[in-house]
Amino acid sequence: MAEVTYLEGIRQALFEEMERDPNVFCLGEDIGAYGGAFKVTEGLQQRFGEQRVIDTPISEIAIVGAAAGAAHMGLRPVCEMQFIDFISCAYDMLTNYVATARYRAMLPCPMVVRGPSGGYVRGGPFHSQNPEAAFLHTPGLKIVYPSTVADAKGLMKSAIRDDDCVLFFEHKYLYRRIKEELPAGDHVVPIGKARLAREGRDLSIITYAATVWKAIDAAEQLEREDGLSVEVLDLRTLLPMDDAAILATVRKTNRVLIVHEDTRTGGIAGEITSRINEQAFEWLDAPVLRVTAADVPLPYAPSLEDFVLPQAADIVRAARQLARY
Amino acid sequence: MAEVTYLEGIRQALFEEMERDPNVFCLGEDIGAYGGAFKVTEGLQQRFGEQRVIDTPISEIAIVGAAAGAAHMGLRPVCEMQFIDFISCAYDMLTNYVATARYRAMLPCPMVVRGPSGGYVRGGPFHSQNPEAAFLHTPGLKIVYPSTVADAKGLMKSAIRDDDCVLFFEHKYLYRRIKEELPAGDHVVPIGKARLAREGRDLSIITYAATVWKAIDAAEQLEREDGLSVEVLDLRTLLPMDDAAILATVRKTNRVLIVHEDTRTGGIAGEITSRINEQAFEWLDAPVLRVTAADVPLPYAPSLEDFVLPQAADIVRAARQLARY
Amino acid sequence: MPAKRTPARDSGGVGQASASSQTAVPRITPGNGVTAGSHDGADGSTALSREQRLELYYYMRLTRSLEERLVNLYRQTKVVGGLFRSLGQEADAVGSAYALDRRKGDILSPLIRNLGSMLVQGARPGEILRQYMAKGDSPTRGRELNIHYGDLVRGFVGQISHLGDMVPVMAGVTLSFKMRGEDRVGLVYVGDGATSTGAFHEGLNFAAVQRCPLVVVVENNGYAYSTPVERQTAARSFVVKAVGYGVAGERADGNDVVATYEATKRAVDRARAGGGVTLVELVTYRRKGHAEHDNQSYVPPGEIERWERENDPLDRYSRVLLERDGVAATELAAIDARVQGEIDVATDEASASPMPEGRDALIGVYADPAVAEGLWFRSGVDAAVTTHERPASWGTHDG
Amino acid sequence: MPAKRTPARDSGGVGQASASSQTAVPRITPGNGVTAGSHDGADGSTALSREQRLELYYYMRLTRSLEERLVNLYRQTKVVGGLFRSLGQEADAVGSAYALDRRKGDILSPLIRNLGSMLVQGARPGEILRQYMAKGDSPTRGRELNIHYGDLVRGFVGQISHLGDMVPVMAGVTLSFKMRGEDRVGLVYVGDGATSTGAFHEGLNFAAVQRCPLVVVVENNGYAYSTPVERQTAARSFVVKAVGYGVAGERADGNDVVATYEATKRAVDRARAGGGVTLVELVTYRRKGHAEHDNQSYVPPGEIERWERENDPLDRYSRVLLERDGVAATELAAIDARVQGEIDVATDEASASPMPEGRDALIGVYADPAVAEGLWFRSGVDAAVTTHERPASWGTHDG
Ligand SMILES: Cc1ncc(C[n+]2csc(CCOP(=O)(O)OP(=O)(O)O)c2C)c(N)n1
Ligand SMILES: Cc1ncc(C[n+]2csc(CCOP(=O)(O)OP(=O)(O)O)c2C)c(N)n1
Ligand SMILES: [Mg+2]
Ligand SMILES: [Mg+2]
Repeated sequence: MAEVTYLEGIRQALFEEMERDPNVFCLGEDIGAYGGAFKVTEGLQQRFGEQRVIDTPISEIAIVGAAAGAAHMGLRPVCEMQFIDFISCAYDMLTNYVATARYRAMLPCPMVVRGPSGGYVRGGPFHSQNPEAAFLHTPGLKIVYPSTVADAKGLMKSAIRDDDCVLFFEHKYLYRRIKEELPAGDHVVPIGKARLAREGRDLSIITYAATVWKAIDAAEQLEREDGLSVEVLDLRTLLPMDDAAILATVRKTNRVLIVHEDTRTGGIAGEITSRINEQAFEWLDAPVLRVTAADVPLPYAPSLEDFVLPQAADIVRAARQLARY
Repeated sequence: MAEVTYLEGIRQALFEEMERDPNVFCLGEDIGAYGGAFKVTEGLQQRFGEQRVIDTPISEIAIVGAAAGAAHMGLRPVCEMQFIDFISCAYDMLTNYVATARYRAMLPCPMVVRGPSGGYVRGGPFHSQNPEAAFLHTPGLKIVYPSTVADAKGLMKSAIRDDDCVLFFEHKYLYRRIKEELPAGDHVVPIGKARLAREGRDLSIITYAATVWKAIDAAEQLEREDGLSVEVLDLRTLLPMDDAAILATVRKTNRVLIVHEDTRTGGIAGEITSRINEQAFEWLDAPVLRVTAADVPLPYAPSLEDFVLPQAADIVRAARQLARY
Repeated sequence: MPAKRTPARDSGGVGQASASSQTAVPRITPGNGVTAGSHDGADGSTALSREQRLELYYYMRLTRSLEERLVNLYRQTKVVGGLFRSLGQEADAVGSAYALDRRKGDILSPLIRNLGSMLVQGARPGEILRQYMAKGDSPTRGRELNIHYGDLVRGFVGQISHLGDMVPVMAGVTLSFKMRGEDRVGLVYVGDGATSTGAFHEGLNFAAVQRCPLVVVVENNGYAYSTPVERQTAARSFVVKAVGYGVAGERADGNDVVATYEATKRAVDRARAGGGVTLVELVTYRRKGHAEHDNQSYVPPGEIERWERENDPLDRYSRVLLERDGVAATELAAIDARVQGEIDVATDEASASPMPEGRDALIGVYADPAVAEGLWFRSGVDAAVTTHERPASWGTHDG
Repeated sequence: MPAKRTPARDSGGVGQASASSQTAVPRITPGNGVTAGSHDGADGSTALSREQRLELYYYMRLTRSLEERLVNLYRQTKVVGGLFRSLGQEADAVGSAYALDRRKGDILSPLIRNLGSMLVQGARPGEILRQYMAKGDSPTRGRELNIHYGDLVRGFVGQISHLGDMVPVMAGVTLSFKMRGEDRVGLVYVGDGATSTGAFHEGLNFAAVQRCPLVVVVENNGYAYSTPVERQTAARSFVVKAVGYGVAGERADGNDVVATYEATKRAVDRARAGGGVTLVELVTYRRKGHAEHDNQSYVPPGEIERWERENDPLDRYSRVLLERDGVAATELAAIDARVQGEIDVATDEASASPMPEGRDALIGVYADPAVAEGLWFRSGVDAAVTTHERPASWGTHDG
């Protein structure tokens, strides 16, 4: 089988799920004839028609709200945010209406909100955001952020089949930069399970999305230059978090570095650190450390963006400190 | 001097700052003739007129956005959210426009967004929220959440004088339940400094807002029944966080319990735990634990609300476990 | 039924609106222009049968009496949270909902003052009382307050507090009708105040472009909490907003149950026929405060009393039934008695209902896992913390 | 200047709008109704002096030539991010901004296609080039992209990407003018697409109720990215939305710089005179894709070419100047040459500018502390981690 990109993996999942289930439909800005700003939905409207691939007005509140209403009626909407940065406009609708629907009103709300996320692409402060921390705090939502082609496809299929609302963040830096051969057939990856991206003994890096690749680069360098055996755990699903996988790696290496591209304060690393503290404190031989973006809006200039975002060299450096601790 | 309520402390601060600085003005829903849903702005419009105490349409985006525009021009707007739950509607405006203004455009944005927050009042899922975790993650914002009358007044005065945007959360359970004599004169409490609410040697409880009082109740019970000496640190400002005060209490007692009323996953406790890990790991004799709300939308029925929210008994129980560790 | 159109759909009328578009909405007074131009059944042209007209009376009476019962329970502190009245607005709620066809599966989304609309769609008094009393067997099991609940089978969707949010949601509900070619219509209520929200705008615009079978009813009751309409919008009415969305508009006297019914029915018929969205403005008046605790100090003196005296929807409708439709006073009295009986039974049942169990709060956030992560600090972690060895798991999340 | 009013403010006109409010906006074609009814200076009644008319030409030419230079730089990969063109919209941007009075302190908020508006307000070509090239001495020091920057002294506020957000912000800017009794006016641009956002609605409604001295210009260029106007709104034009907000409306041919100027000037004068908000619709056409990478496959064949051939704003305006205003071709050529010279100088300077230093990214999130918390893992924590004692502070945050 031919190798396909991360973007193509997502596109295949949308195609296959729309073929499989007539209740699945897509809505968003410019996703129809144009195929979306990044062409993730290219060809969908030709195949499934304007009724099932809907170009909407520029209205994130309405896109998410209408998806919720349609989901109540048994449809399975997949919303595109043109850039995930614009999900902030639908923050109320997602956190107050969608996330609580089942709990407060026994209303099912099976829907996906997806969009290009993340930096390293010179997108500036409003086209590079990582919105996971804004939603980790909302019971009722699920959050997925894949790092591989297989996961992008397999998790998208799970997200569409899930009976609750799944926020599906796609890393735009990975869209066309990684390629994989995909397993044949109905390739589904379960939500809620982390993936051991690299096995190791001396130290664990817990991460997700684009920084998985930075972590792997760093791990290889550490192996080469320091003889360190570094494990890399790719969370894949951020909510619900895979405590079992986190604890397993902590118990194995006793040293944990959390890496995320998102800003530091209030980022997801805090939650992971708390869970490790509560459930595996005695297994720690060193403090849980984090490598993250600096606490600033992400600037546009390459020199600034590179400085603000975590790089493989930062991971190497922090890992060395941790190993020496 | 007579004792005044928490609510009255805030009202005094608004009055005094509006007297002091003609650039200060208030805007929000029903804050004028009616004096606000909780009467925090009662009498303000009579005193300062309709131009400086503006009743707005039901438009949280516009309230916050207009405040930002006015702030650029040198005014100092104080926005009321009728209930802080509605701040979610202005999430985009706050996190993308307001928080980044200085950084990306060198635009000053001195403004306050305030409103009644928190539970324990049978308000149900949409009139009881604690929104701090949603904003902790946004560089450019400051977050204040006082627990005493003196702090409510003194921090509001600082917030209005601050040159950046301050989110000022008022706990509605405390509005009329606590009373204090206030220091005379221009009582100002600096943003960014925690307050030692109770000294202790054996164990530290780090908390803020209404749960400060639950923590103090618990501490007294623990002293009485277990002879434990419990320190209570009231953060007061959540962003920027007072690392020095947090580290000081960790180094003193070596055992930390973080208590917040907000839900658990993605709550502020995670960030505090990370900071302690990074900066005082060796000082810990036990894992950092948290007592928080359960991960559900806050239900309405008293039995349900009481079960979901952290109570003094929960703190006592967790503290005993921690002390025994 | 006459094809009579309200000024909103009449180009001359809206032209006038435009000419005076810089003028604020006139203060509503009982019997102002709107009332004058409305139906009182005077022309006898309504297509409603005698039974239907009595049914309208029944629902209006049920709404009022049920709220009066709630006031009693509130004073006895049996209502847990706030109490919201629709006194004086019963006609608008009942008449508009009555225009839907429940057998066809029409769905509405009510607001806090649409108790009457929900009763028309099949909500039961006992449910309402249980909700207000936060009972464990209430429709939301004590999770949500007052009339915040729904039932898709009967045809209503539970609101959330955030105003305007139900407009996009109902755009989606009716989009599903359109996508599936179903013969169903949706109706969503918004207050005069809620028209200022971004959600209202985005939802209405979305539905208009998609030509969803949706009726958007603006209940103009003069106030949003304490804020009068002229501080909410600079437009002279709400129905003129229809033009900006390219949708049809209707305006009716919301205190005239038949006029309300007819205007909404035209909108519903239009939606069902594929004509897309209609914005219906119903002009009424909120005689009570925003909630029971509101003392209405901001209302000009005499205003409430005038509406009560001259424009009470139940009084007006009773007169129409008695004086024109040949209904006997004893018939109305019988309905009143039936309503009281139903409410008494409902009150007894609701009072006897149990409060929910605290632990039930953890169930049902997700379909899977069905149970929310618990509160570890209320469960047995003691064993773990007494040992300083590396425990298999320190603390558990199983609540 | 004639007190001529566009259909929007004329009750008959909007009446018509209402009657056909269910009809979608007709596809824009060059020379359709709008153009026909507009000024071309033909009646000679404009109050603009000869110098001013030439200045308009200068700004339009500067806009176009500067963007052409940016295209070159983009192809040389010297532009870091995307490139956004206003080709064909120069008249709308320049003419509307020209209606403001910079000496009075008027302020505008531009969009991505309002390079021309910013130049009128005093933005300098070198700044624009530095911004696009992410230079360290650009107005935002490399932090924000393209023309996202502002200067309150010169009179423009930097936009953010989130569409619609600048409307509430400009409502606040102009609220401050009103509160302080200043003789200033604000102007905010929104695209046809951005009118669908909640922020647009809330901001416009807020400004309308407060009677802020604000002009809201809807630049209807036929598309929002790939989405044509008829999928954005069901209304037949954007100016009809004025009615629903109770504000004045103006509609003009956005490819006619003088007509654009005049319509906006009426709105500005109204705002300055205390008449509150005007919604101005300028009808134009986006000849390039949303950004340079967009291949415009969604545009009907021939549409772009027709606009280019028949309705290029610079061509049209050149003809007016040459054929009616008695301007000599050499005068225009001299302006063109001056523009080229300015752009050449600016290009040299901008190219020579340094890129920003990475560490500068940490400065200026707050007024106090002025420096953001740093990246501890890039600083000297090594000492701390080599000891297993309790260190005074493990790791530091001082970057
Ligand atoms: C987004 C949002 N902002 C503020 C509120 C607080 N609030 C609740 S009801 C209300 C007034 C509503 O007025 P209106 O829409 O006219 O409805 P009415 O009560 O008159 O039926 C307000 C401001 C809210 N629920 N939602
Ligand atoms: C809230 C929001 N949603 C989506 C986008 C992505 N986006 C950027 S420009 C654009 C199209 C804008 O169209 P229009 O408002 O007509 O302006 P034009 O580009 O035609 O000048 C879109 C959808 C955005 N910037 N903001
Ligand atoms: Mg109202
Ligand atoms: Mg456009």
